[in-house]
Amino acid sequence: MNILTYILLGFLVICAISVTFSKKLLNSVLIFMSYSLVMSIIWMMLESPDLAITEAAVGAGVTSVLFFVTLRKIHAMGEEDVDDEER
Amino acid sequence: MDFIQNFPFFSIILSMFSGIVSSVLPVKAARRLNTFLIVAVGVMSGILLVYLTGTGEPFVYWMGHFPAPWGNEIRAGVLEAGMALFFCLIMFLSMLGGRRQLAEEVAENKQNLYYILVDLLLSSLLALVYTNDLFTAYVFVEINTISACGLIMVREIGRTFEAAIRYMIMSLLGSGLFLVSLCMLYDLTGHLLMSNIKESVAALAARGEYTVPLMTTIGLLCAGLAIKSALFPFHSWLPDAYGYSTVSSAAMLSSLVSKGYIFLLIKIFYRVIGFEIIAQSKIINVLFIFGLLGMIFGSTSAIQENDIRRMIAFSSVAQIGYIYMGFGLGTEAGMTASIFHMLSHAATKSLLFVAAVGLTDASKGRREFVELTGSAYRNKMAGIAFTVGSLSMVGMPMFSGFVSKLLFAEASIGHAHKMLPAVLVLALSTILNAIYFMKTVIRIYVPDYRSDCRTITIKKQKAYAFTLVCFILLNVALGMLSKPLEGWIHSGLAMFG
Amino acid sequence: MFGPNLFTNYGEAVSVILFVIGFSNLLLQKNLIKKIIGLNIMDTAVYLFLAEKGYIRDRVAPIVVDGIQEVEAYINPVPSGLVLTGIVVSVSVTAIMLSLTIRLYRRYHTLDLDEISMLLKKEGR
Amino acid sequence: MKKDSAFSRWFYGERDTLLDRVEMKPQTGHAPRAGEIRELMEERRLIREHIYDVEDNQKLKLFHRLYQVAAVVFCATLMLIMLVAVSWLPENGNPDNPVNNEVSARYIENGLQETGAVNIVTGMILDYRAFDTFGESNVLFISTVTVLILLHNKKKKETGAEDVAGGRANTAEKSRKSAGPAEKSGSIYEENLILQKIAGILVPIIVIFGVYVILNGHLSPGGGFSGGAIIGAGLILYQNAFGFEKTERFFTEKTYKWICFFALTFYCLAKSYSFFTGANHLESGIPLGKPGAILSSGLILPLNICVGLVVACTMYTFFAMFRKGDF
Repeated sequence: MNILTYILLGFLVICAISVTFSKKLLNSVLIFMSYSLVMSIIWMMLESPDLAITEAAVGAGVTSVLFFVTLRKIHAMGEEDVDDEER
Repeated sequence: MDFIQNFPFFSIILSMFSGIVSSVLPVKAARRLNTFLIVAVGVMSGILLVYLTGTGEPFVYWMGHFPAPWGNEIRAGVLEAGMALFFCLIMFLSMLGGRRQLAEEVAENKQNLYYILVDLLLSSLLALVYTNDLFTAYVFVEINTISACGLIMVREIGRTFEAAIRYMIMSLLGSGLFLVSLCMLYDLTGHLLMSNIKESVAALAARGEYTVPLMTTIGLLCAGLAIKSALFPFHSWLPDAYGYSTVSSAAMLSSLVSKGYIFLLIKIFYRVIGFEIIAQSKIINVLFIFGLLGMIFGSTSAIQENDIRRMIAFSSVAQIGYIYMGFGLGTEAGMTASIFHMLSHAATKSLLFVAAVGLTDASKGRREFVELTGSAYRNKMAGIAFTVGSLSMVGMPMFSGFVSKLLFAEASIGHAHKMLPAVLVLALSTILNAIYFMKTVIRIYVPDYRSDCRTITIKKQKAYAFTLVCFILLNVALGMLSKPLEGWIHSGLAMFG
Repeated sequence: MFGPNLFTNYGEAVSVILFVIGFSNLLLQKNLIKKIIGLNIMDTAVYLFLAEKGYIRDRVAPIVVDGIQEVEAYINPVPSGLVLTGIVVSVSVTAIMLSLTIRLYRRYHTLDLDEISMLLKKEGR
Repeated sequence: MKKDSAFSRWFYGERDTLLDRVEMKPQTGHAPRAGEIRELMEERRLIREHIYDVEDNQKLKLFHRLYQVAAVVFCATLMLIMLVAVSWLPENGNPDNPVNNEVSARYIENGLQETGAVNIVTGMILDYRAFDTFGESNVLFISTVTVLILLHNKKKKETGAEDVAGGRANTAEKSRKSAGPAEKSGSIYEENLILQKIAGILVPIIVIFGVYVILNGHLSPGGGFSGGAIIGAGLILYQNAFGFEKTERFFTEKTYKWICFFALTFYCLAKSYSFFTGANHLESGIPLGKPGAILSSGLILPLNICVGLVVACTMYTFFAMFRKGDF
C-alpha cells in the first residue's frame, strides 16, 4: 500500500516534468491525461471516491477531449506532423 | 429579525438570477433588466446603509438552515453596504456612458451575452463584499476573473484577445496562490469561516505555534491578491486590456474589478488574520516597497505613452501603487487613506475613460495625442470632464484626489521609518502625474483650425452628457464631503473588528 | 529551517512540488497549450494537497454504512466538497483558455505570445 | 583518427550517428509547393529574428533574459518556502489535527438526520454549503457564455475574413483544410464502421451509467457534476461516431439554451427559498424522506438532476463550439 503510494506520487512528478520538456504537443497532452488518471487513483487510495470519479470523468475525460480538439484546430495533430509549435 | 437584513442576500441572488434569465431574453430586454438590476441593488444597498448607520451593529445572515461554522454565511456592516452602493453607482454610470460604443463595437448577436457578463460581475462583486467565508470568496473571485476576461475580449479584435489571455494567465497565477494559501490556512485552523479563522489564528499566535506556515500563508495570500489586482511587477496585461476593450468594460475593469480584490484583501487583513498580526509582520514592508515602485514606474510609463487610453491605463498602475503603499504603512490612518483612495480612484478613473472616448470620437477615432489637438472644442462636455478628472488625479483641492493625497501624507507623517520615502515618492509621483495629465489637457485645448473632424454637441448625446455631469458631481462630492466619509470608513473598520 | 514533519507529510510535499512545476510552466512556457497544461497541473496539485489533508489513517470514505455515525469511523468530508467545487472551476477556466488559444491561432497562426505581440505591433492597431 | 569512437565523432560534429541506421520513410500526404514553404519559413524567420535577434533587439533580449532569470528565481524560492511551510504543518493522517474539529464532526454525526443524504459529501455541498455550489454552477454558466462569445459564429463566415497574418499563409491553410476530407460534415471518422458499431453499443451504456451516478448522488459516490460529465462524454462520443447531422436532431442551440435556463432557474429558486427560510428561522416544509431510498433527502435529488443537466449540456456545448463554432 505504502510503496504503491510512493510509486504513484513519483509517477506524478515525472509526468509533470516531462510535460514541460516534451517536444510534441500531442505527447504533452497524452502525458497530462495519464497524470489525471494516476491522480484519480491516488484520490481513491485517499478514501475520496467522489473526487476520484469526478476527476476520472472530468480531468481525464472531458478536459483531454477539449485539448485534442484544440490540437486538431491548430493543426498540431492529424494526418501530418506539423512541428512549428515545438519551440 | 428585520426584513431589511435580507437585502444583501436579495441583491446577490437577484443579480445572479438576472444573469440566468438574460440568456434567453432579446438584447433590449436584457439591457432593461440590467439597468433595473443595478438600480434595484443600489437602492437596496442605500436602504441597508441607512439602516446600519441607525443600528450601529453589523449582522450576520445564514445562507441556509445551519448556524455559523457549518453553513455558509454573509455579513453586512456599514463599510460593506456603502461599498455595494458605490459599486452600483459606478457601474450604472459606466454602462450608461459607454452604451453607444457598446452598440458599435460588440457584435449584434453577442450583446445580450455582454449583459449576462455584467450581471454576474455585479453578483460576484457583491458576494466578495458581503461574504463571511473564505471559500465562497474563492469561488466568486473566479467568477469575477472570468467575467472580466469576457468583458475584455467581447470587442473581438486582436489586441483584446492578446490582452485577455495575458490577463487570464496573470490572474490564474494569482488564483492558484490564493487557493493554496486558503488550503494551508484551513489546515492550520480547521475553519473556512472568517470569524472562526480569526479566533484560531489569534490563539495560534498567542501560543506561538505554527509561526512559519502561518507567515507563509499570509504572504501567499497577499501575493495572490496583489497579482490579481495588478500591483507593479504584474501589470503587463493592464495597458492593453484597459486601452482597447470597449469603454464600459475599461471603466468597470479599472474601477470595479481590481477594487473588488483589494476590498477582499482589506477584509482578510481585518477579519481573517487580524490587523495586529499583519501590522507586525514583514509582509507589509514588501507591499510598501512594491507600492512605491509602482507609483513611480506607472507614472513614467504613462509619460512615455502616445495613446490617450493607454496613458490612463498606466496611470491606474500608479494609483494601485498608492493603495498598496497605504496598506504598507500598517496603521489605521494608512488603511483609511487607502480605502478613501479606492473610492476616489474608482470615481475618477471611470470618468477619465468615458471622457477620453468622447475626445477620440471627436477626432475620427484616432487616439494619438497629435490627432487629439483641439478636440475639447469639438466635444465640450468631454473636454470639461477630462479636465476635471485630470485635476482630481493631480490633486487639486475641491476634488477627490486632493483629499486622498492629503490623507496619505497625514498617515505617513509620524511613521518612524517609512515617513521619508513615502512623502518623497508621493511628491515625485504628484509631479509626474501633473506632467502627463496637464500635457494632455493643454493639448486638447490647443485650437486646431485645419481639422475637418465633426463636432459633437451636447444635444446629440444627452445620455453621455448626463453621465459626465453625474461623474463630475460624484467627484466633487467625494472631495467636499471628506470628513463624513472618513467617519464612515472609521466606523466601518471598527465594525470589522 | 525545516520542520519535523517533512517526511511524514510526503504527500503534501509532492503536491507542493507539483504546484510549483505547474506554476513555473504557466509563467515560463512560451507555448500557450503547455501553459494551459501547467495551469491544470497547478490546480490538481492543490486538490491533491486538500485530499491529503482530509485523509485520516484507518478510516473510510464518508458514506454512511450500516447506520454507523461515529466520528471515529469516517474521514473528514470538508476537503472533498471543496475539491469538487474546485475541479469544476478549473474545467471552466481551461475551456476558456483553450478557446482563446483557438481564436488567437486562427488569426496569427502561432502559439507564441511574444510573436503575437510582435505581429500586433506590425499591424499597428 | 581511426580510434575515435562513434560518440566522440558525433560530439565533434563529424558524422551523424543515426545516418544509415534508421530507416527513413518518405513523407506521405499533402506536400505544399517548395516555394510556398520557403516563403512561409522566410516570413517566420524574419519575425523570430525581430523578436529574438541580438543586434536589432538588444533591449528586448535583455528583458527576456532578465524576466526568465527572475521567474526561475521566483519559482525556486516559492518551492523552498512552500516546502519549509509544509514541513511545519500538522502531521498527515493524524486524527488530532486542527482540521478534525467540531465542523466535520457534526457533518458526520448529524448529516444523515439533517440532510437525509447517505453520502455525507453530497449532503455537505448541496445543503450545508450550498451557496458555494450555486456559485460554482454559475462559474460553469459564465464560462459557457465566454466560450460562446469567442467561438460562436452564427453566419458560418469563413475564417479567411479575419486572417490577418496574410495571404501567404492562406494557401497553405487551404491545402491543409482539403487534407481533412470530412471536416465539413463534422465527423472526422465518417466512414469508420468499427467506431460506429462500438459507439452504438457503448453510448447507451455510458449515458445510463451517467444517469445512475446522478440519481444516486446522495447514496453513493458521485453526483450531479460527475454524472453530468459522464453523459457529456457519451454525447461527445456519439457525435464523433455519427457526425453533427445526427446530433442536431435532438441537440441544438435552442435545446441548450432552454435546458440550461430551466435547470439554473429551478436551482436558483429552490435554493433561494431554502436560504430565505433558513435565515429567517422558518420551517422549509420539505420532507427529507427515509434515508437510503432514491426519493429521499429533500432538495438534493432535484438539485443533482439540475446540475447534471447543466454540466452535460455545457460539456457538449464546449465540444461543439470547439469543433465547429456552432451546435
